[in-house]
Amino acid sequence: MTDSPSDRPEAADGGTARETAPDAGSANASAAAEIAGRVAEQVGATSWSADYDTAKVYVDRDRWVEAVAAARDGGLPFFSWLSAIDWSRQVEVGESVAAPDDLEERYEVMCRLSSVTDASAVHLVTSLPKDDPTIATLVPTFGGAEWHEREAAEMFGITFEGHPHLVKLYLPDAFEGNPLRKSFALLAREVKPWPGTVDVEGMPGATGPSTENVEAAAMEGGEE
Amino acid sequence: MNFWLLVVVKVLVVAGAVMLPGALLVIFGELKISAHMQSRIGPYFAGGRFGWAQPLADGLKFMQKEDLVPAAADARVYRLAPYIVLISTVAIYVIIPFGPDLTARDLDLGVFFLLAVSSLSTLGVLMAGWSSGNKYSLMGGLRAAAQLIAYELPMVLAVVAVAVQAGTLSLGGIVQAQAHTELFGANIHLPYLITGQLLGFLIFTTASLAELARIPFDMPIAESELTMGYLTEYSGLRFTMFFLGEYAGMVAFTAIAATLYLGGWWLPGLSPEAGYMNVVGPIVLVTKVLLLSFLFIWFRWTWPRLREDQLQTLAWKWLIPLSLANIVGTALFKVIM
Amino acid sequence: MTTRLDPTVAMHLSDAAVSVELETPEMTLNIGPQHPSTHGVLRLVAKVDGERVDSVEPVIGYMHRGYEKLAEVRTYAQITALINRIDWVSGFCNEVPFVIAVERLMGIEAPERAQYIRLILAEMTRISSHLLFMSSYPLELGAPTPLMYALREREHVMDLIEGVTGGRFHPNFNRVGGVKPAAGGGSSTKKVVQDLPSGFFDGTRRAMDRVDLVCDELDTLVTGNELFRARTVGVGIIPPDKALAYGVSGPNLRASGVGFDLRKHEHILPYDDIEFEIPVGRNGDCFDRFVVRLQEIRQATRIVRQAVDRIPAGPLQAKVPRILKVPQGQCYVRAENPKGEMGYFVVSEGGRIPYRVKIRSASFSNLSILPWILAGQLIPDLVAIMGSLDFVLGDVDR
Amino acid sequence: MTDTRTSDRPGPGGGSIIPGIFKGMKLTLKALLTKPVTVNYPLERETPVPRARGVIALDTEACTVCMLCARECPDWCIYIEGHKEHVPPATEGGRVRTRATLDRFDIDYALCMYCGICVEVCPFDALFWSPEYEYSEHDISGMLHPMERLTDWLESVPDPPTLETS
Repeated sequence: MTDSPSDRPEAADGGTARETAPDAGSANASAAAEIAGRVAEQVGATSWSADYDTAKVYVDRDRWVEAVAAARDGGLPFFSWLSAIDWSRQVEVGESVAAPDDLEERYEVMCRLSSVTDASAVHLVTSLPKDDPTIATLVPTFGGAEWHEREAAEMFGITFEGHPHLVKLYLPDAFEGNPLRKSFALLAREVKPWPGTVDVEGMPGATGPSTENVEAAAMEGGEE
Repeated sequence: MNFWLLVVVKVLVVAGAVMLPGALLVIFGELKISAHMQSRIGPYFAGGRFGWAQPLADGLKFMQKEDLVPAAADARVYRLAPYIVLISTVAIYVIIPFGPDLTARDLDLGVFFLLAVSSLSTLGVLMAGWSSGNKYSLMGGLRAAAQLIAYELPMVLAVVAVAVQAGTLSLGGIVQAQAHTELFGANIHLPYLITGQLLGFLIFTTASLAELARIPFDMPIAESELTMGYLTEYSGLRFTMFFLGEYAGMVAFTAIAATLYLGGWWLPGLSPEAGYMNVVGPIVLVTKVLLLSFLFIWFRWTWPRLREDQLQTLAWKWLIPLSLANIVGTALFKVIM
Repeated sequence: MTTRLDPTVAMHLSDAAVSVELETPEMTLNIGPQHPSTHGVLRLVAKVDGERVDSVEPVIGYMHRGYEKLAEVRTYAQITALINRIDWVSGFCNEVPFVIAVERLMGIEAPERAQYIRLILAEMTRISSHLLFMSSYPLELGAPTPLMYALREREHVMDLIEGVTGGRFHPNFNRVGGVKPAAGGGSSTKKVVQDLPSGFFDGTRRAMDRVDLVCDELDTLVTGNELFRARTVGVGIIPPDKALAYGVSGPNLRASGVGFDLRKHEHILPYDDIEFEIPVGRNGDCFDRFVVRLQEIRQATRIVRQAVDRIPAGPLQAKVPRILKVPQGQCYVRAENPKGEMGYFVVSEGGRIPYRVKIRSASFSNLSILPWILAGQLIPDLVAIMGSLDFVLGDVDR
Repeated sequence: MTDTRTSDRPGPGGGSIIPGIFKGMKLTLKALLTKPVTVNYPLERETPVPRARGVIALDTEACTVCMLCARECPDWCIYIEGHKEHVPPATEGGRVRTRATLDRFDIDYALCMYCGICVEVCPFDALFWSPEYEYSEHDISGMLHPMERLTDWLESVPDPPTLETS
């Protein structure tokens, strides 16, 4: 069993589906739950969920490659994508997590496989601790994982062990930092102030023509 | 008159009065015809109506541009290459007969001269490609060389058949021979296209398309692959020379094709000896040249290009055997008739 | 005096002279980032031996704009405006899966009329994207005229898209809960409803007829041309298992004989009400990839005609709170973009902006097969194969 | 799902004796003889559709300096400054009302990505799309349209199109 983060349903025996999206496509949702359950059994997963029609199966980091291979052989041969999420309490720019105190800081690496005969598809998810973001590569399993892993490596600083050519994909070679980490500040948002913070109302006591005008107008109004 | 002075005058007349207007006319034709074939208007403003002055304006623009020589280039060879290409093209014009007496020089070995001189441009292209110091240019130059060599052969063999049928190597003589064709004892005064050289004509046109590096055989310059091949680094006046050479070459090759297969300055029904042919002849020849050029332009704007190996296959496996067969056929034909 | 050699020895000697390997050193050829056939700023570092390509290493990222990071600092409405620039030739199709993902997270469903408008505009976008391919691909093979014919008719489709959305390439017309309901009007100085403008249905039918006609023209001019066939048939074959392993999707996958189309499987737009076929190739070569797209245009005109006939009346927008707050959750929605599977994995932590958006773009995966497929090909075939994959650099780099 | 295998289709040249390459030539010849479709731009112009997003026009009278557009703009390309003015009461002894007045309303079209969010979120109908498109500049600083210029665009705002009845 892996660690069980807050947003993940706890699996008692093989897995239970959390209540899904309120009304939209509940038929799909149950289909997603069915797929998630089936794949979880195939790959020997710790738990699974099917919220919002998105089937997710959680596996251990040690069993990552064999789980992906098992899912592929179990009828999901199409490699859709691989990426990661940085779950972090400290967020430099953008939205913070809803309950930072309950959050276990980690990287989630996920890989989406799908069938090409029906709509079934699944996200295989595994967690990496922040201090040791390494995981085995999927390149021997899926040739297409090469670019996706290179992207995840440069964006999150995750090391894919055994990757044949783990160099930067998008970023220049000299680039430092991992842009999609939550600790990476966005320069564009640093150099320019948000226009929304400027208010029309001048602060009391502040100098400047606009404030004076307002006061002058108030005086005139009072006299009349 | 001094011999050398005469040569200079003749070259200037040929280059200034025949080649340049011919090339400009074909360039304009290409611009306008391609545009309308693609539902476009094409040149519109230059010169007032129809954009007739567009080729001139383009030429003037190119002349004003900087003449760049890349640092990695072999400057002397790089500078010389366009002249070689242009001169080899101008030399072809010398032997084209425009009328019974309108030939700069009616050589007895005209056909031989033609084939010798036209392959000179290969040298210029190879020089350009190699000296540019650019990998794309080098590949373009190599492709051009391979292609020109491959197509020189079917072209020579196709022309040999004409020479066999006409019994002369002089271009003027070939026109006269067409005007006096006899088949099976009957006087059938028709061009060789109809009287026996249809296959030869097809081979010759295909080979000249390849020599001119026009679609479907434009691999040496293939823009989407080699970014204009051996022309990549050229700019300004030197690029203009290549450009002009290309179209002058097109006029030259169509004129040769017209002379060899379509009766040149002569038309069925006209007397090849009459004096008025010196006036009518050039008009007839130019019309034939324009019709053939239109055909070339039409091909270019309809077809995609072939691949280098497919081109070689076409040349060595199809055109050369066919042209050999054509010679044998012509020889038999000649004996029988 | 000449020495006479035994004939067999002489033969062996001449054989040996011929079979000496011609040592040609490998040349590194940089194709791109500025090259006519790379559709933008893609660079291929090719090791070539004469005309033969030994290996290719694509270098991407010249167009990387970091959409996934940008999405983390933008509200959902702002992201919609941004993401139609990912694959800029099929802008509308990029918006659809994203807004549907947000709708699912919020538990909203768009009204039927809005869904039909989405479907019509998505198919029109598919037509325009494929027509662009129809134009650029023959150009790469040296035929410049199909370009003009395809673009000529594409113009009519673009005009229709612009008439509805106000944008030709970047419609920004999808809203969470439907399509753009109203915007600043004219001199009336009132917000006006952004429903389909009058004349849209007739104009659409006319445009579809013209598109069908140009498909016939392209069939004659391109697929029927022996030279085109010589360049494409049997060139650049992608076997189905390789295609799946590399995540190649869309027409490229279908050309390899895998008849998988998300329009039939993902019920995010009302495709179930509409009859259409999925063109599938057999060989997975460049020719099949071209023909599959050509046939898809014909199917798309068929879809648009049916959708125009049965579009219901009704509102354009479901009830949506004025300030868009998306409840906590993670949702992945994918749709059949003209280039392949386009998907968004939206992770919300309950605010006005998402916690993370993973963008799965089709061209990225489609292009990742390049090193495998280009090894051992000729340079002209390299151009032919690359063009046949129909990628957009913005969609590769995001 | 119907499986239309593509490679088995005979080409247009397949059924007849004329090779496909010549059929294509017939097509280009036909185009040569028909009228071109080009709109000769500086001489002829197409009328943009009424909804075309060309340039944003501003109605300063309607603007209340609420800053919504500037806040919602994904590119932060709208610069607004304003102050409050106290308007004398309309009737004797009435309340003094305050009114927000614009000092500055600039849109930097070098940054703008023409998404139209500002026009959409404006609660007072002060922003409009005009289909005008000819405002390119030699210098990038010219792309910053000040308030006066934005107001001038107001004239070119067309009436909205009539809607399809279905």
